[in-house]
Amino acid sequence: MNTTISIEPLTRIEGHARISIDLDEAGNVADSRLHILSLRGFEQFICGRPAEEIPRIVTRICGICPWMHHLASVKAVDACFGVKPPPTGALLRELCQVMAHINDKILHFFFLAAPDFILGPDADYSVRSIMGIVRADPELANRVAAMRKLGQQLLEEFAGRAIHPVAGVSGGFSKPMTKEERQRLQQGCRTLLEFAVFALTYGRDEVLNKYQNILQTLGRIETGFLGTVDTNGAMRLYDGDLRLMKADGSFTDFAPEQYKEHIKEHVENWSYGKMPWADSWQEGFSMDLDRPRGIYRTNTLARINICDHISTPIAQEALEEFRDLFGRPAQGTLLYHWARLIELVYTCERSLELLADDRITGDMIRHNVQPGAGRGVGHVEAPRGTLIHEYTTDENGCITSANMIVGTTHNLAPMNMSVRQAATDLIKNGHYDEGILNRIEMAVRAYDP
Amino acid sequence: MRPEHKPKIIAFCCNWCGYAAADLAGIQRIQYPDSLRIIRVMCSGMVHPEMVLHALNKGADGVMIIGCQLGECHYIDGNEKAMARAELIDELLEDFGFENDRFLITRLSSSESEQFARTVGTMHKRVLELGPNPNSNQDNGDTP
Amino acid sequence: MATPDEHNRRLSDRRAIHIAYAQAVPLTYCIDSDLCLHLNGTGHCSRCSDACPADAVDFLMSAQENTIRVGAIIMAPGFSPYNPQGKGSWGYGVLDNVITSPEMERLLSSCGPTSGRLLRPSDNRPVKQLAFIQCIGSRDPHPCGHGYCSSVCCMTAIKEAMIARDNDCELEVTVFYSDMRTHGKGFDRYFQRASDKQIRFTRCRPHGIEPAGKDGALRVRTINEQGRQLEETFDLIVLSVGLEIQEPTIQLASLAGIHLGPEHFASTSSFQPVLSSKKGIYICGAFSGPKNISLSIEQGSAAAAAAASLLMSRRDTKTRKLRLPPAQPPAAAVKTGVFLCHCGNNISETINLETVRKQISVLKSVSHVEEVLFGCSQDTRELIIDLVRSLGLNRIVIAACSPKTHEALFRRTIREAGLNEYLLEMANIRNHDSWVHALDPDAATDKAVDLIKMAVAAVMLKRPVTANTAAVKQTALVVGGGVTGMTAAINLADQGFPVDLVEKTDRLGGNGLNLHRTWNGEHVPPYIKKLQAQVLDHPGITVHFCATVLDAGGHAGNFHTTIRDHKEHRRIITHGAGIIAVGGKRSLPDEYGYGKIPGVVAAVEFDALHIYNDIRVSRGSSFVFIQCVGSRDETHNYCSRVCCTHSVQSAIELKKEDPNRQVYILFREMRTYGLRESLYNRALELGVIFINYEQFGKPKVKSHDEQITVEVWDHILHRPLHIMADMIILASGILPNPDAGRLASLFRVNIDEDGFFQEAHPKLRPVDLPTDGLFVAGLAHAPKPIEESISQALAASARAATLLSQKEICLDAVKAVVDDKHCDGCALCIDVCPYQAITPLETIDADGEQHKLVAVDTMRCTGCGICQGTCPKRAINVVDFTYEQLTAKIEAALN
Amino acid sequence: MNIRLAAESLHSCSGCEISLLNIGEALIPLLNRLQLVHLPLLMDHKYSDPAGSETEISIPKAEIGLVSGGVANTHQLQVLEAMRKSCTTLVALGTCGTHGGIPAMINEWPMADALQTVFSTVTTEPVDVPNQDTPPMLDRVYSLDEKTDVDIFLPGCPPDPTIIARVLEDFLDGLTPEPVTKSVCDTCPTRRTGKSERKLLRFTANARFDSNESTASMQCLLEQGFLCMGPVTAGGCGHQGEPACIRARVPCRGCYGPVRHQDNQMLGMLNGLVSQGIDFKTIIDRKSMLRFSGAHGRLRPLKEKKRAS
Repeated sequence: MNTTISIEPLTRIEGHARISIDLDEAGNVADSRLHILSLRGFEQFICGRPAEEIPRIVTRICGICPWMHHLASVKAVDACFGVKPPPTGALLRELCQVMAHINDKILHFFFLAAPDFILGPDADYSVRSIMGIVRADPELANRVAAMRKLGQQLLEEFAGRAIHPVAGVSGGFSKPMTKEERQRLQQGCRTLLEFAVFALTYGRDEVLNKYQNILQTLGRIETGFLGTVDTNGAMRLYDGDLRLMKADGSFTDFAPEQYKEHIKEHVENWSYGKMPWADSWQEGFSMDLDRPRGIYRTNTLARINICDHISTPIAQEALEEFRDLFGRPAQGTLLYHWARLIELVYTCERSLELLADDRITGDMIRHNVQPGAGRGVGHVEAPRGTLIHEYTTDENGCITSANMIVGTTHNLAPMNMSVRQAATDLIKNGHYDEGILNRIEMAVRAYDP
Repeated sequence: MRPEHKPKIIAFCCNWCGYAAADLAGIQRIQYPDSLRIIRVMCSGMVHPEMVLHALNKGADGVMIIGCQLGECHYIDGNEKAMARAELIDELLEDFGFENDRFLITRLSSSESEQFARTVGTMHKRVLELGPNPNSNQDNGDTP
Repeated sequence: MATPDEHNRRLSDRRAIHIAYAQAVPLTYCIDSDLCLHLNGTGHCSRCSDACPADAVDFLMSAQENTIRVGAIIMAPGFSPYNPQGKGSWGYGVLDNVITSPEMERLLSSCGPTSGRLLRPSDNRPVKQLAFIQCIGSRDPHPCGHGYCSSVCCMTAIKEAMIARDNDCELEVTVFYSDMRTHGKGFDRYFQRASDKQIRFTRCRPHGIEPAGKDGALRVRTINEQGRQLEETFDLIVLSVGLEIQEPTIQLASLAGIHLGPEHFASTSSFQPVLSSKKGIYICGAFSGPKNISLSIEQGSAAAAAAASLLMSRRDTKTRKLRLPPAQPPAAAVKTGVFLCHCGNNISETINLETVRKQISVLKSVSHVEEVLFGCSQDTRELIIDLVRSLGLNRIVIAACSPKTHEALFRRTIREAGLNEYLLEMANIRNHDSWVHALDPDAATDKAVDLIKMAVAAVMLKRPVTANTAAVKQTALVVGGGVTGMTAAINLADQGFPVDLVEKTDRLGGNGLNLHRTWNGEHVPPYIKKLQAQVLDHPGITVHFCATVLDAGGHAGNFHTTIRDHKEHRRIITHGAGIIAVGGKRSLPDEYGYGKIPGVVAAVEFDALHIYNDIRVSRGSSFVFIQCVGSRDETHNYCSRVCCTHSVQSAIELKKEDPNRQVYILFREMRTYGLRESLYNRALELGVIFINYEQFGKPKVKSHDEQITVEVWDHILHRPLHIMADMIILASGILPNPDAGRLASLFRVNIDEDGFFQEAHPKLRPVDLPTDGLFVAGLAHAPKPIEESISQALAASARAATLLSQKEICLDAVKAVVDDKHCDGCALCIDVCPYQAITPLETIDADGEQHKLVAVDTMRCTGCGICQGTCPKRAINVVDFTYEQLTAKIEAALN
Repeated sequence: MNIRLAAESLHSCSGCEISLLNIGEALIPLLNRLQLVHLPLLMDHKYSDPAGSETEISIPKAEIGLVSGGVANTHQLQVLEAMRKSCTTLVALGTCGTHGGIPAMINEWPMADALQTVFSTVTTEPVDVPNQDTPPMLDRVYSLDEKTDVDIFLPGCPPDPTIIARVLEDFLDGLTPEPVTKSVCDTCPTRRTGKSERKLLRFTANARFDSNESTASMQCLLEQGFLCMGPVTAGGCGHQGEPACIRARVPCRGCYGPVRHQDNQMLGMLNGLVSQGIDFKTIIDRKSMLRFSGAHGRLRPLKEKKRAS
């Protein structure tokens, strides 16, 4: 082994990571690693604190998807205290969650991922960014910026904050929705849906179709998938059962509370990121590209793959088209982007569906809760994957222990594999350039870590 | 050999009792340790706990608040507020890395000069036993 | 030369040159001429005058006779503690470990002979068993004692017992007493706290004290309530001695030509409690009967009020006003002048001022350092003025003595130099340094440098402050037209201050209308008639009948109170001061069959029946008084103070009318305090039967066929006693005015736990309310008899007159100031202000943005800084003590 | 000449960067006046040549540098030092940078204990803490000014987009931004009387308010008995209008850090409460008052003796 290629920082992703690729003497890939460089220790420092405060603390695990942590946490606290929110409270929580998905998907597709496609993987790094898009297609850039702002603003106006939210409270929601607020939100969500439909078409026709050559191949690995469905097998983001699907398409459904019976976390001593794997498959853990063991993926592609159908019409139509093209389960890593756009449509439709429910403006938004000893699991589908929080509390209702499996981490092992696959594929005989290294990053970026 | 530890104790003295008792101790020539630096306040209730912490952060080896006997406050219940705050300071000092023995609140009346001197003596001894303030001249988050 | 220290009750010694006691005014040394070798002629010593750098010792000074022409005299000669030496079988003066309560006071004092440790005088061993014996020289008509109750000894004993217990929680304390006379405001609660603290109260009177063995222990024999003989031993026994008037005072009275009553107390009328038998001579304090501190203070003010109304025409004829040059605005650059005072050699002997001078001179903001021999002498003050002017100094530090004694002087000095008086800071290098570190000059010098650096650091940050003045509206409002309100109104109006008197009903008189006689037999109704006429005829008094207070605002010197009168007219009255005299309310019994059994009546009703000679009274042969009805119970945890005397008085009348009548008084503690004790004694002589009951064993009243029976446990006979009664008189207590809470919140003052108005200080400011310019008197303050209400009314008007006699009042500039840049109206400071001087405020800034702030009412603010200690943003600061200045001092001290 | 901007995020959650993006359309003209030279969330500038032997972190020169997040490991410290070297004006963006933020809550535990806890949860395979190619953790989480000189402090979790925009605009216009001097209460519309409940409630039931009325008709949450950190927290959230959490009718938790940089939120708040007559011992988790400002030595591991009790 004579050379190690180090890509740092990994850019246009959330978080802090580095890729290192070892080349052998022939200049071919011998090994590669995706290092997660920081660790913050939430499992430790939420201990001892009153559980009802935790949903306001764990949001800081991720500033891009704070709503997901907020709601998974509030659900876990509800379970610890043995309370279920009233229907209005639950509707309000789900509305905020799906609206947060909308913002996230616009951000990811247009701000982080699109420069690679619109400006090309080989464009100079100084151009290959949202700034480049601003210059290349100012109208699009403006529209995207406006839609993101609209989404954030709608959430903020109703729920106080869009980033690091506070309105989800143990037992329900902190404020009711007035009729005027509902009207404003409906109007906004209609605009967003319009944009989502545009984005789906634009993404499919103008972006992804132009990269047919790599869509199915770059970073492609064969794995299982994890996501959430309702009892009818329809895609769910806020609640439902977990579905763990093997690469061959067979699956088992289980309640989120049973996650520990299915999932374990593997640790490599070169990364602070833990790697969840499917223990219940009883095949062990291996990131071998040819014979991966215990590896499954989450996030958009996973959810598109595991669900039987989507409950909203436009998204369902798009799902059918997707399946016709790529089958079920689809394994192409870049297909995450496509799946993301389908989900964008679903979340807009789902928002309108929730807003149409008259119970959403009800007065009964929160049950008073009695802090006490308990154990609770809370889960939601975050943009980056299935998010699980589990807490135990003492008789004061203070946290005694916590376990969290964060969306991105499910994909850490697959990402390592995709990096390996892409690198092996692209770097030959010691030849590589900036464009090639960016393509390797693209494989990671598809997962939106 | 370590140079001799010459401690400094900041004492916030209420104008009506602690300060007057210190004046009287002077008149009566009662001798007490020279570590004390008195800061006159109108009422022990005027002292913000942040000041106690600030003094310790700046290297004081001990901080005292001297207020009136209960029921004798010139301002109805300022000394009771000071007592409640003192309980807080007592509890928090360790949070911020100080031995809580470095702080003492005491109540006396303007005539209790001997008591005043005795209390100063007690505090002085305490501070000597504790040794120099470990955080003295150290950035303890007190300055940006 | 040493002699026993009188202040320490001779328990320690003092020198010929001494300070009388710690709180002496002036706090200066004096020479005991009996002890001084020079003055008593036994030697030629003059060491003190040789040593005094100020030449303050003048051996030629002698007593002088002066003639002072005055319009009125106030006599306050006080009392002496009863001396039990050689009297009774108490062994005082023989047994070392028997002491009096004033001696105990010194033993407990941290500046007393034992520095506050409770040691037996015989061998200085710590006391383990302590006893108090009450009523020594009081309530004991025995030839050596006094028949009256000294009124204060019960509380004194409890207080001393509490302090002793507080200092040593192992100490066993017993109090032997006959009746626990804790009838003052809040005293019963204090008594309960003492019981809670495991202080043992034993109701019995020991026969005497005898030594138990040779180690100084003392034995006391008692008979307990069950009639059993008991023996107990103690280390120390405190005799709770009473108050008495002694010979010099008697002579003074005869010189003044005023009449003394029984037991040599000055005789007064209940209606004019501070007037002596001679016009123009007023008396106050224990001279007219045993009293505690607060009553004495009240009477002091009352005597002043009475004298002031007499001298009204001469007001302000002897006052002069100080003229000062205008203060210059200070230049932008700080130029500090530091004056180092040698104080003769008081400072310079210990502190090396040369070293200090060098270290201070180099400080950046210091432009001049001057050493002076006596900072406070006239020539030095002129030097300061010169230097301020010639060098353009704009901050002054005086390193000398205490600001408590000299700040005012130096403020005036720099003010005379044309500098704002608040640009001054004193460094107390004498009291806090040279005098207390005399043995270590180096340390003292280092400390002096620190103290001056602290002062320099703080003075730099000072800005000129202008003390506000406020015009005083020289009129008063009196709320309540009872005896108290009328008395106050008349006195103020007599002093020349117009008064608006607000009365809730359509007639004047209040609760006084129900009274017939005072405790010493004076008829009340004619007096009330006289008061009514005086009020209605007085040109200075406007009475508002059927009027209620709706709103109140403003501050001392300028209040505006909205009232609604009987015609439903709203009126706003502006006034400089206010007296709250809304009185109380009699409690209606809800026990003992009251309202159900016809023969059970309340005291007030009985009085009426008695006066009109109702057949039930005139034909009655058995009367039972039940005390403490609606007093001293769970809901009314206080003594109503008047009912014991009242029942005893009624009982005496009944007995006098017909000695064959059976009259019983069922009581818990007999509280015929002070000179009223003579009534109790008279009742005993007349054969009134007193039976003690406890709160847990209340008497039971039953009625059967128009025959009423009272069942009560007899503690002496140990069996229930059944009394057939024709009438049962319930000594019902006094309740607070039900409107007190509402009024208190309108005037932004407080009511106490029992619903009476809370005075500013229970001992020292008994008629002041916490808000300047507002006062309280009479039953609104606490239950009390008529003469005490009148005293309080006069006291309140005296206090009000001190304010009203000024055209404008100068406000100290040391007040809380809100920093608009940092205050955001979070409101944390509002509730902590003891004077309710802070209110929320909304403002709109130049950009039209709304901001929340708080506002400080400078009239209410006393500058205590509790707000400053609360504000998390340092946005409220007391002038001269700002957070910034205090922090600068801390940093300078620690540099 | 364009003004160059570099940005880095260290021990943080990227919320500050999202807030930057939330400036919305107004961001585009702003970005046009700025030249981005390094901003890992949005652009692909790397620290060094991927194959080079150079391990030094190199960041292009910039007039203004935004750094979010505190410093928790050696790698972050290197990045911070590189930013300091390259940027004329260094801005601490967000409360993690100015006061440690939520991640500094870990400072209550020894770092080794915390790592152990993270790698021994129920689903984690029992292993040692990763130590190869992972930058070692420092002993605690530091704010930026504890490790280097910071020119402008811009607290907030995240800082409000309008504040970020204004600071950037001010910078472009050559102005020095004015520091915040008031707390959250300044713009809080709730009704305050100064009279509060003498106890503190946990937020296990909603505040009292009329849902059809604006927050201006709601009584101050602190006065309602809920711990609201508003009085000790720098203002500016909610676009400098109604505070964001109050809009959601929940009490402030102090995310902008103390009003004055060096103030202590826990001490200030507890003192305020104690002065109102509230027994501070009834507060179940007082250290939580420092949940956003645990750097600067404010939060530290409990002494053994204290922890035992």
